[in-house]
Amino acid sequence: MQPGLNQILFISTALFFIGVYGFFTRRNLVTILMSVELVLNSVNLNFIAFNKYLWPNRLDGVFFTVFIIAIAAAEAAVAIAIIINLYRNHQSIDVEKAEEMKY
Amino acid sequence: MNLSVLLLVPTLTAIAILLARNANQSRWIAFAGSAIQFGLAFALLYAFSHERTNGNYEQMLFVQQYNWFPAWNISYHIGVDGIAVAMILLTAFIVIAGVLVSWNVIYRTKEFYFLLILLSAGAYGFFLSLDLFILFFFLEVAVIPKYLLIGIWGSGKKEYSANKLALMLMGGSALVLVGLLGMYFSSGHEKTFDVLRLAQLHIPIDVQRIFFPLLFIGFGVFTALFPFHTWVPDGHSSAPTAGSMFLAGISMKLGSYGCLRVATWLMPDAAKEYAPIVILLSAIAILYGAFATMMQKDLKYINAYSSVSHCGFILLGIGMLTKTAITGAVMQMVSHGLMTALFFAVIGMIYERTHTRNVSEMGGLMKVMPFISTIFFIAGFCSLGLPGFSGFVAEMTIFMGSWQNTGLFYRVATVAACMSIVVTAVYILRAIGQTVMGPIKNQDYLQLKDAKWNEKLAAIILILGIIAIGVAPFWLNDLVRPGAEIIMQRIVK
Amino acid sequence: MPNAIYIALIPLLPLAGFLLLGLFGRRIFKNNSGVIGTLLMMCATIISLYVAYGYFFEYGKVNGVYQKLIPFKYAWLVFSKDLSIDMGITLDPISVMMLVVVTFISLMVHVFSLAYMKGEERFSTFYAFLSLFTFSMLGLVISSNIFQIYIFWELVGVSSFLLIGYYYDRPSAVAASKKAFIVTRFADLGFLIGILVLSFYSGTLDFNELISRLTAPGSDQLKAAVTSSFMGISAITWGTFLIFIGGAGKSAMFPLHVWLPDAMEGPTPVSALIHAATMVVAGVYLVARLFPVFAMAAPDSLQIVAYVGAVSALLAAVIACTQTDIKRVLAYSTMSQIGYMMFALGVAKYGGENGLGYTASMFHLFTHAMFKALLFLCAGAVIHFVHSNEMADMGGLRKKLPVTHIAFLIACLSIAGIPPFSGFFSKEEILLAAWQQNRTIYWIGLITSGMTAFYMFRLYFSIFWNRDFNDHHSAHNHHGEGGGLITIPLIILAIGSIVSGFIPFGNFVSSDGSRLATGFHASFSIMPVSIGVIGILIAGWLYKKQSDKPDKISSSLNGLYKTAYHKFYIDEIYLFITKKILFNLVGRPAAWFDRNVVDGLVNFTGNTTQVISEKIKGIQSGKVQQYAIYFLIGAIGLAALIIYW
Amino acid sequence: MSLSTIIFYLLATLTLVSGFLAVTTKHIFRAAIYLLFSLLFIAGIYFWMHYEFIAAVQIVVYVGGIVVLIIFSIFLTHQSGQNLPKQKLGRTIFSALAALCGFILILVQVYQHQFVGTIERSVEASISNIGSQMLGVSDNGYALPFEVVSMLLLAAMVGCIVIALRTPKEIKEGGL
Amino acid sequence: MSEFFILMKSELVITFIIFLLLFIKIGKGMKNELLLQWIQILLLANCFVGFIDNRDGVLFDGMFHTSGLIAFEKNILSLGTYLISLLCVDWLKKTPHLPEFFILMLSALLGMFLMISSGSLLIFFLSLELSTIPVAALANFDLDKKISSEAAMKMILSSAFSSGVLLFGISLVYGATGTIGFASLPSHLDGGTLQILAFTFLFTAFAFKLSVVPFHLWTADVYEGAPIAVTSFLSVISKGSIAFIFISTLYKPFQALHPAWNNMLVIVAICTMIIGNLFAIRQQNIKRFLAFSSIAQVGFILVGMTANNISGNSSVVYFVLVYTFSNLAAFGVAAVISENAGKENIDDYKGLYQTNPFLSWIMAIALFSLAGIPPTAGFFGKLFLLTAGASAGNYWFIIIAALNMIISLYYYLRVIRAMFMDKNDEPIVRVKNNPMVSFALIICAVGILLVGLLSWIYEYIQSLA
Repeated sequence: MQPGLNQILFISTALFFIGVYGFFTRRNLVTILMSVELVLNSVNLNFIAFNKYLWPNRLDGVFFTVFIIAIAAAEAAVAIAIIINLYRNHQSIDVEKAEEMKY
Repeated sequence: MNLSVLLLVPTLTAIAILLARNANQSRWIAFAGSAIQFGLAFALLYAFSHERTNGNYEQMLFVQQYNWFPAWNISYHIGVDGIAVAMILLTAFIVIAGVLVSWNVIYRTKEFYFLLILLSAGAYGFFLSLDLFILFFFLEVAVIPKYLLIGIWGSGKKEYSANKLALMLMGGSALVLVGLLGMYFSSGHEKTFDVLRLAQLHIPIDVQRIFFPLLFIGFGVFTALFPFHTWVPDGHSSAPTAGSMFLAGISMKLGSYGCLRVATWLMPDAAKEYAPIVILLSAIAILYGAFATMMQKDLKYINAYSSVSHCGFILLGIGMLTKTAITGAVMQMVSHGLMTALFFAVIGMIYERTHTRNVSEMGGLMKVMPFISTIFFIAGFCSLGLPGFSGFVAEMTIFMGSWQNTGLFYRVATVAACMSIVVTAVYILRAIGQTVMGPIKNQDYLQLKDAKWNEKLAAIILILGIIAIGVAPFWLNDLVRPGAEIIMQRIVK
Repeated sequence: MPNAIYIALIPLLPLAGFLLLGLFGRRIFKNNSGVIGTLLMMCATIISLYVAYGYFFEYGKVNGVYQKLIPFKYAWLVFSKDLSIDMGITLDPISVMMLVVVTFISLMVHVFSLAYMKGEERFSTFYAFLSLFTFSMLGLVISSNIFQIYIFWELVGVSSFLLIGYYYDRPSAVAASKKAFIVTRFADLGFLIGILVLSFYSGTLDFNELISRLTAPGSDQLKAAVTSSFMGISAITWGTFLIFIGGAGKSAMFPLHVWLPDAMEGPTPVSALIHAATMVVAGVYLVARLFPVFAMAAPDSLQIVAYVGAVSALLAAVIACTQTDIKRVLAYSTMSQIGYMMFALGVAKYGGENGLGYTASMFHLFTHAMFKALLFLCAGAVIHFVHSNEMADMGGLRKKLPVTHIAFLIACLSIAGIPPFSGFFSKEEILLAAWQQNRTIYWIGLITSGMTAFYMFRLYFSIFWNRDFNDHHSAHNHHGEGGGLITIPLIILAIGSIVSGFIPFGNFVSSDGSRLATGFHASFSIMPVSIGVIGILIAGWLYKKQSDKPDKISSSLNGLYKTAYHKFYIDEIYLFITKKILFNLVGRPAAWFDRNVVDGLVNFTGNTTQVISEKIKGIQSGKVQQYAIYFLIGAIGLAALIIYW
Repeated sequence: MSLSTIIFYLLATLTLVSGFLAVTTKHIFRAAIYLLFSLLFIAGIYFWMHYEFIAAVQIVVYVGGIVVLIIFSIFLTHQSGQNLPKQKLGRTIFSALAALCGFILILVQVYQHQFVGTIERSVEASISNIGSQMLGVSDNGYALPFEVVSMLLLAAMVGCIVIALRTPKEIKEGGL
Repeated sequence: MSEFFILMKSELVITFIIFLLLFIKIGKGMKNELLLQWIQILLLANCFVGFIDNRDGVLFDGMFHTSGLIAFEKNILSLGTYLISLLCVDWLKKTPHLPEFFILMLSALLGMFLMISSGSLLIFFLSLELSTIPVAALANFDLDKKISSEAAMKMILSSAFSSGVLLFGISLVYGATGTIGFASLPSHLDGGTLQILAFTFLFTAFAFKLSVVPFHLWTADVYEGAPIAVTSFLSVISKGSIAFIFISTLYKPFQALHPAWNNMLVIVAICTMIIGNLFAIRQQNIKRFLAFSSIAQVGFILVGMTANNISGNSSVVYFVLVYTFSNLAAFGVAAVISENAGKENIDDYKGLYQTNPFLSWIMAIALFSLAGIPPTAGFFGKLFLLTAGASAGNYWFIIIAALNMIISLYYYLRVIRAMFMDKNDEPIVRVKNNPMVSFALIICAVGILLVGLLSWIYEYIQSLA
């Protein structure tokens, strides 16, 4: 089977939900962050694929990907800063333990 | 006459009370404000009759209209017909009496009077408005002051009662709101909240069928329509004296006025269709309220339940859809307002002295407080529909009007309503007999003092109102009947 | 035509008295209140006598028929073009007669009370109430509109309530006043619905119009009223019957009579005025006022009137024989006599000779007012002297109270139907009317007449003979008979009781207004008079001297006596119905239902909201991953819902 | 089946497998490494699609930046040697189900959809093209997003500094 | 070029202030109080700038566009930010990172401005992130408080997840239409199921930021944990901006999907009102309470959005204006009390009226406005939303909304009751009035009372929309 849009979309969707699954099940905050990266990468893949196979007349997808990567970096930086601070306050980065506020 | 003055005076009074420096000042400001308003109400009555006798037969007089929210076709549109004049008079009577009986409130006096006057401003606005939006606006203005009056100055399980009252009334107004919106959007392509305009339109019957019940039940909650009346006993019994007076005397009338002016007038076809249900519910309310009253021991509960019964008469009159019955309903609004205010006032006076409202603990108060006891008698007699007092006139008008409807169902309902005059006599006489008559049960009561000047004045004002209607009902009749006629014109058509 | 202002003054003077005394009596007039009230009453009496003279002898009669004059009418409350409550004045023979009776008796009572009520704490209040009552009663009798009569009817009821409850600190008085009001109110319910029915079919509330429309043969209104029926009975019969219920309530007819004996808790002058002479005959008056309708359109109702009257007459007489409280005996005798009036109306027909019962009834009303007021005032004098209502505390008072004694005797002879006292004439006419129309009722009337004579003389002998008066019962009764204010009314009334019988009543009052010749039928009178005499003799035999004969007889009639003594347990039946059924089976469930079901529903709604709120709090678990899961489920669910729905 | 196809499927498989391992492995360092690989394989897919610039950015930013940051944070926060705490089974199953449902829904929708592409001439994603568009303000210019991102990075930097680098006094009070 | 400055004036002013603060921070620094005063003056200036020469225009190839309405919306946000800087003055004075605080907050505000003005999905996404990530950092500004960092963590992770979903949606939109510009989207949308799916994912991002059930779960925790200044910023400014862009996105680019999003709005609006209310009933912490109440408020905004006409748009903008005043007043009082007495529980408010009548009245007015009681502006706001919603003909939907007002009244009254009715032996001590706070509270109160009664404000919005 000639690889094309459908195959890439399958990969990206699968990767998206792998990331989502990781986000749901991981208890370590850093690993949750990793899952988020997977999710964002799947989206990047989507954009590139669409750009290549459907809309090569403009570079919208490519630019979107570039900016997403930048945002991912910024988000990761802030998230890690927050995680580190949380670790200082809680002495743990288990997400299940950060549930002081509820109901 | 410029009707906006009637809105302006209470508003300014309220603001002035807020600016008052001490409790005594706020008392006098409130009194002055309500006295001015009292005078204005009579001026309105005079001006209105003057116009009418000079041959001005417009539906509404002294109309003022300014665009407010042109985008929604909302305008500040006020005007009065005879019914509204009657209701404004009623409000003026009760407000001044309420201010007077509250003279002894010492806890947060300023706030108390502020809320009282604010509530009255809402009521005046409601009766004046000819635009459904501002009508709804004023209806809601009047809700929260009640809540605070009960919650802060009330007695007994006041917080529960206040909550219940506010929530149930809010629920009622929520239904009213939907009904109003329904009318608004079915008023053709121009979309109007204007009552007079809507009264000329023909809203499709399917639409009426949906929105009439919403409006009627919504307003019905305010006026203690069975089975949405449960806020009445709790609310009335927990409220401070003036609060109860306002609640029963004015607030419940907002609902019945709405039922008449908005629901029935603007949706006549549905009113006709739903009339049997309205009649059934109100007949139940009349008898059921009366029987439930018989078993009460707390004076305020007695009057509250009797209010359920009496307001049933109002709704019965509206439901019967004859000119006379509707006239009677309006008369009953006025009459019940005055009477029940007087009743609550006197209950308040008694409670203030004896510190109990339980009838079985009292007895023989006539001996120590002849004035208060006499008021109690008068209020009771008015309640049980004695000629010479307003209740009789109103009830008889309703009966006469109701009897015009042939058909077994209507007849049975009317007879059932008539039967309540006996039950009413039973519980009123029971209450009177146990409290003011009989031997004195508690020797401490021998020290009690009779009414003070403010209480006397309040009672006399209300009694004068009651007797003015009871002895000379023709002026009220002449005032109200043309209004009822206008409403009936649409129903007959 | 008479001057309306004069006539209007008759009720308005007492009203002025009420307002004056009610508002300022306690402060300003104090002990002068009585005098003021009496003077006003005297003016009213004079005017009414003047009016009566004018009506009967000057302008009332046109072509030999007494006209119904309406000198004044004001639309008080307009329902529609035809239907309106008017305040008006009607002058016709019966209203004029009633004006005279009411003002006259009221005046007597006013005078009597000056002495009797002296020193009471609420002296001015008493006169205020008395004036109020007189006003209401006068308003009632001159009513030109059926609703007007209802209005005054109610006012009469309330003044009766106020006066019975005059001694408000006595629980028994409070209970009695309540009972009187509620029972009559219950009857008024019938009256009210009756008014609604009649006004609906006749299309008017005006008496004249109403009567003419409902009696004119072939009128549309009459046709409608006769043809439309409910439960197989025509509307007109229903209407008149319901109105009669109202009348029966006020007039204490069986079974609505229970309030009357208890009403004796009021001061004795009040009993004389209200519960003997005036208010209780309002029912009779009402039926008489609507008599053409009863007679011509609803003969069935008239039958009921007749039988209710007869039964009440007999029943009350039986009970009266057993009572020991003198005022109660008088109360039952009142009920019995009103029963006479009622059945007299019931057996009458409209017009001519057949209308004899009507005339007789009115005649008896007139004479009864005189002698019954006299009886009560005498009883008042006795009670004033003895400070007790019980026969057992009395006896041998003829020496102590000579005037009272004679007056009482005259009244007793009168009520017993002994010629030539007034009661004889009126009662003869009644029995004659009954004899002509309905034999059953005639026999009942006859028996009752004998019993009347018996129990009245039982009373008379027990009070004034029987045994010597024992002063020790009450040490402080040294005030004798009480002076002129007490005796003068007695004397005047005694004279009235004698002479009123000689008035040729048929000349003035008849069912159709024209003259009715009422002859003296000596042969017919033998039977009633002799029965009366027999009754008197038995009473004298039993009670003139103290003996154990009465006890023996009563114990031999054990069951019957006991039942009669307990007033046939009618009070108990009422108590059962009100306490057990109305309170326990209707009121209590209604109150319970309200607190638990209706209110419960509201609270349930509130609580359910709270409970749900508590139940779903787990959604907000504080775990960020769960939030994300809900997020995803929400997103997917929403998309699936929109796409696949 | 050409080499290109084989390479694609290989890259795809490796991406998914290492991605899956990255979210399931018990050891946190391994997770980071698997993530690294997954990102690298994605860069490979970009290469395969001839988007060399994006592939380069992917490698530079992700591999050189984010993954390093993550490993750095692991060092800062992780008590080394411990396995990751296990998630409750119920949560795992539930999450898997939810993810699966979403996966199926999207896949079904995507495959049902008839994608219609453009027929216009394609623009090459060369560095010069990208560069000129990136700073252009007129047609097809991306200057504004560029500025926005730079503001974002500035703000993120400020935020990180405040949060992560406490003053000595704060650290003393706060621990670490 | 001058048009560029005029059209982007608000953004430029904000950027200018950010850089100014950055220089101050890098340089010597200033004392907090003085700096705060300068910042307040600058923010006030920013508010005024917003009124100068508002015109319609498009920049950057359609990526940025502005109009009178958008300028007005930005003014609302500027005003809100200014009020926050006044209301939270007690807390701000104490924070050791004042310049950074404002750098982050203004960055977020800049993001919001750009978001409202955005003309393409790319710029929308970027500005959305710009308005989120700094706020997440801000949420952590009570550095030593556990709950503060917990709140920040929840926020950043949730928003990361949400942006993942959003991006996936955008990518599908891009794939299905080939465009990310708002102007060209309508011509490419045909209501296919993939488009609906993609749009749903887009929708969730709005819903997430707007705290719509079931995407709202982060809200309460973050509101509770974050410093009050941040909470009020989140609940008022952030929500307002999202509401603005949400409605304009729905009404313009995605108009073709109207049947789909209308149903979505109805579903989530009902859920939002009910769940928000049910949770608000049982809250003890005032911030958490306001969080849930604001969730319920959002439900009403959604009701107004279903109108799909001009009055829908204007009533939403109007409501946000009203809501800004009301909620800021409530948060302002909460901030004062939290800062001075350290108490945040509703039970602590018992007997507040005895000691602090001014604060109690302000709170009462604010809550009445939130509950929609006349004559406060909240009444008009809610009524117009419902009226707009009713214009679509969904009366049962309006009934549900109206009945929800009862529940909301119940819990607002709870606070009123605590302040005015309940007895308390140890009420919160008398708080000394900071003139700046009082000034801001009075502005809010005046706003609450007058915005409704002065109808020209609504008319003005309507004329812009």
